[in-house]
Amino acid sequence: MAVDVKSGILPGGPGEGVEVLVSGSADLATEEMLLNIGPQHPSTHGVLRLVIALDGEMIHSAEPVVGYMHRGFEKMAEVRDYRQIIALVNRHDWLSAFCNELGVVLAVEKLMGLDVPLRAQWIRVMMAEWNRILNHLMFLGSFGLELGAMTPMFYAFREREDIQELMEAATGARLHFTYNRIGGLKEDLPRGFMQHSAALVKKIRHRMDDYAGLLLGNEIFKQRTVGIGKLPGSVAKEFGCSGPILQASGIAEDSRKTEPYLTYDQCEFEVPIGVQGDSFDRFNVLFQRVHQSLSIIEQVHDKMPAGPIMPGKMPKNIKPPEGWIYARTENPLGECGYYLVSKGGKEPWRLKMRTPSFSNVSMLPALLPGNLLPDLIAILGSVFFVVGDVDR
Amino acid sequence: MIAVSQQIFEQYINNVWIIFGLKIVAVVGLFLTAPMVVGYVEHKTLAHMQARLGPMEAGKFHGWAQLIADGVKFIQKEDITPTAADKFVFTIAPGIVMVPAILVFFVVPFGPNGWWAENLDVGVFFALAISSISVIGMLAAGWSSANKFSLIGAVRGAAQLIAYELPLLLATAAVVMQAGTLSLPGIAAAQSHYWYVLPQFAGFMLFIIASLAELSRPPFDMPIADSEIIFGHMTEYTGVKFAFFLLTEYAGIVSLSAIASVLFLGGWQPLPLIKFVPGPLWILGKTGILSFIVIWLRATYPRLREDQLQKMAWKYMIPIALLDILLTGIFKVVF
Amino acid sequence: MSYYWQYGTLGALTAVGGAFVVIAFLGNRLMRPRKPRVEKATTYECGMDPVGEGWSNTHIRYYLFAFLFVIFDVESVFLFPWAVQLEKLRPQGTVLVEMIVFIGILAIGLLYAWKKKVLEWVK
Amino acid sequence: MKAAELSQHLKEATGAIERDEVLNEQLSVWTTSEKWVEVATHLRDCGKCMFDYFTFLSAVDFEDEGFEIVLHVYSIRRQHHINVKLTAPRENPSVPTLSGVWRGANWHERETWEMFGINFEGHPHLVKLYLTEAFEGNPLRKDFLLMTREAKEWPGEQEPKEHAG
Repeated sequence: MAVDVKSGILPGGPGEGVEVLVSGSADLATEEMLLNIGPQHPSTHGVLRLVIALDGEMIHSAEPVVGYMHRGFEKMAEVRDYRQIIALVNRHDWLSAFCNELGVVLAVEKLMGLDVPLRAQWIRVMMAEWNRILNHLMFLGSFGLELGAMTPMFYAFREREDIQELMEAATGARLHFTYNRIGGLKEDLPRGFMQHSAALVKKIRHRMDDYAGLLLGNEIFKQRTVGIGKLPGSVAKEFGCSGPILQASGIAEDSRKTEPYLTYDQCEFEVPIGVQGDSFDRFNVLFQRVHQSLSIIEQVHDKMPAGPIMPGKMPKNIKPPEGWIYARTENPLGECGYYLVSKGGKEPWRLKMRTPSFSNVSMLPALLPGNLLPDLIAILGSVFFVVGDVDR
Repeated sequence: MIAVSQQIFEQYINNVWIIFGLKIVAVVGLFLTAPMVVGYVEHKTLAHMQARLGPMEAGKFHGWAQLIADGVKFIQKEDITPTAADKFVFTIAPGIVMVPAILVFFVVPFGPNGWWAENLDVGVFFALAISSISVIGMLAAGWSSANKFSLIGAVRGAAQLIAYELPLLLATAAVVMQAGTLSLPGIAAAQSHYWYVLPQFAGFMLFIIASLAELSRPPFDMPIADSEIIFGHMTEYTGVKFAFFLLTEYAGIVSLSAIASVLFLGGWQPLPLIKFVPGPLWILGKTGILSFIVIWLRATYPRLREDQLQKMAWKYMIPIALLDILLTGIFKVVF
Repeated sequence: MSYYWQYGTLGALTAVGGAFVVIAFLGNRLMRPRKPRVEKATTYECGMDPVGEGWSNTHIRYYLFAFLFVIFDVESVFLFPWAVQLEKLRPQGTVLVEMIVFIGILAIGLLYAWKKKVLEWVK
Repeated sequence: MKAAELSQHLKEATGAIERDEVLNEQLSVWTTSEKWVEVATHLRDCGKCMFDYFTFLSAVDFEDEGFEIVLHVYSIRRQHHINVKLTAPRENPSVPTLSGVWRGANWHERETWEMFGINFEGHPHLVKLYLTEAFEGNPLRKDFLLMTREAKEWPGEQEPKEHAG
């Protein structure tokens, strides 16, 4: 019995009731086994579901089923004013809340032609980079856990705790920062923040050696990841994969570099790229990105100007002029873009969220077939995604 | 006074039936306590290696009673048998897994001069044979659950048996050649001059690696890989049946560490200069160190893939083991 | 006599082990709550209703390893009596050469399997 | 390539560009559904365009003016963006699929289909992505009302000064 998964057998979930095509003959020696990985599975980071057809442990086809976390953010954005949208968008990718806010704020500011004070821009760069490290640490840890090494996860949370403490000092929140405002920031940095931040950069840089020792330098880790799930750059581009996944496939695309926003053009950093786009490269790129972010933060410490954090004169109600704009930022997980259509009201007419995880996950059916079940986990863990970011 | 106690000893304790009973109680008692100790040490060791505290509440002092609390909890848990499962096999599978784990302790010597339940003259052979019966229980559990993850786990467990059993046997065979006996106390006694880890270092490494695979411990925990197949053959088990599997795992760590320390680390034989420490403490210490290494590996390594284990076993471990036997034979005959 | 004692004790221990299992199950039966629900007893498949059944004819990719394993496992059974008696049998050199030939044949078998690419997982 | 140049090039090469507009330094071109796939293929294959990176595809509901379908692609090689737009009627909107041009369009079109009810002709697997099969309506259409908003005024409607009081 062979079951055609492409036709979509999705009982009990979104898409239930789709017809199942059953074909093939009964005298086959082995049969394909249809298996649900997720939504309640230890290694799908939430409620992603994969319907996979297995022959033994070989994957014949895989179809992601999303929508368990669909919250209708795009519809909600149409009935909220711009201040509220800042608090709304930092929720779809909860691991990179600050970077999400940044995208919306940049879009609105550009549409309105607002000039953001320099200090606010530099603080935004610093916070975005801290947020990037916060996000990457999560995946550095969880990828190890998925391959059976449990220690990196705990180390990652130890470091995340430190960073969250730092960001909490400035923003007052640990997960959904809501620190951006249209035109600037909620408030200035607290006293002693820069010293705290500088000390933490040294600490994290030192502790990154732990991960290098436990994972990157580990022979078994290499055995499990090198050459597994090779993603050619052309396929990655076609599916719109971005961030570490695109870079691991050898394409140095990073909007901080190619289309600098904020003050990234005044920072020196490199875009790490991989060679063959396998799981190891993806992990390695993620690892190197943390080091690049740390170096950016150090540069921010040196270059931070004094000054206001909000423009002197701001309209009471934010009403961007009629028009449309696409603003992209390099989020921790890849290109996060907001396509904003305004009709001059205090609410956007349409806010399309182009999230990195959505494109990354949509690529999975092309990448997974032909791999073994244990490799599925090694691939899934290295195609970094957050389910909330897929479903929005 | 001494005379009286000696009289009592001869009258009661020396009675064969009492000794018979004591042996059984001792083995079962050991089976129930040793895994608890190893389990607790694992909790705490992993916790401290991972920059956290581990159990701290149960029993006030550093959570020493955590596993007892766990045991009490397990026995109070609802017992769920899936509707789709083969109920009879599903129920007896934990028993099939656990009873052999008790029997292994039967032949392990814990010191010189009778610190063992029985000195079987095929001791090593018995220990290795009986400990691989657990795999049958594992297969039974995985198959009877009618769960895809369990089935994959059981199939992986069987594949694992194929990979580790031969290196384990061949490494042991080299030690047997050197000692000229199959009895575990005999092998320990034969190491009075030097420990076999020196001439049989390759065998020792093979034995440890193969034991890890037999125990399904990281880096060879593919049959229960929790991030891939939930918990392998144990996925559908709850309550006391699940506890049996866990108990077996930790008992296995103790028994295989003890056997390895008898085969390669001289059993109760002391190191020079500190000979005043009694034999049983030596063997417990060596077992403890080996168990600690097993736990340590869990904090350090990711897991391999099943085909990588096969490749490693057939392309490296078995040829090395055969070479080891050959060299040991030549060594024995020439010297 | 000691032989019977030894294996008698072993038999008794097996029985005690079995009894321990039964007692634990009975104890569990006395202490556990019992609230059966249909959902509780369904097969776990990541929170979804299972697709197909768990007992499918899966492709076991290492069956060739299993054949090899049987051959070598039997060999190792032969190895043990020889290993024990190595020192007692005379002339030792001949005994050793005999075993080398025996192991050699098997080693060549393994080498042959290796060359035939049997030691790869069937894709 | 600069926006004006690119637009000029497209007009000459495809002859299917109805109008173009540059807003906030971003180029938009409008085409028709007949030429939709042809324009997309040209964008991908032409040596001057080289739009190899599929960013997103979605739609905007302009009520009486119909739906505007937006395709945004980017060229990593040439480092330029383009919005290709298309106005579809409100009744039975239908557009040819682009999933044969960029495979990434597959999911984006599925999402647009269920959210706006815009049909994509020739799509290989047009089933709902997020919503359950039983769900009725197309949530991102402007005539799909948010029930909670209809039932109760949202406190967020307050103006900034009202917060103080």
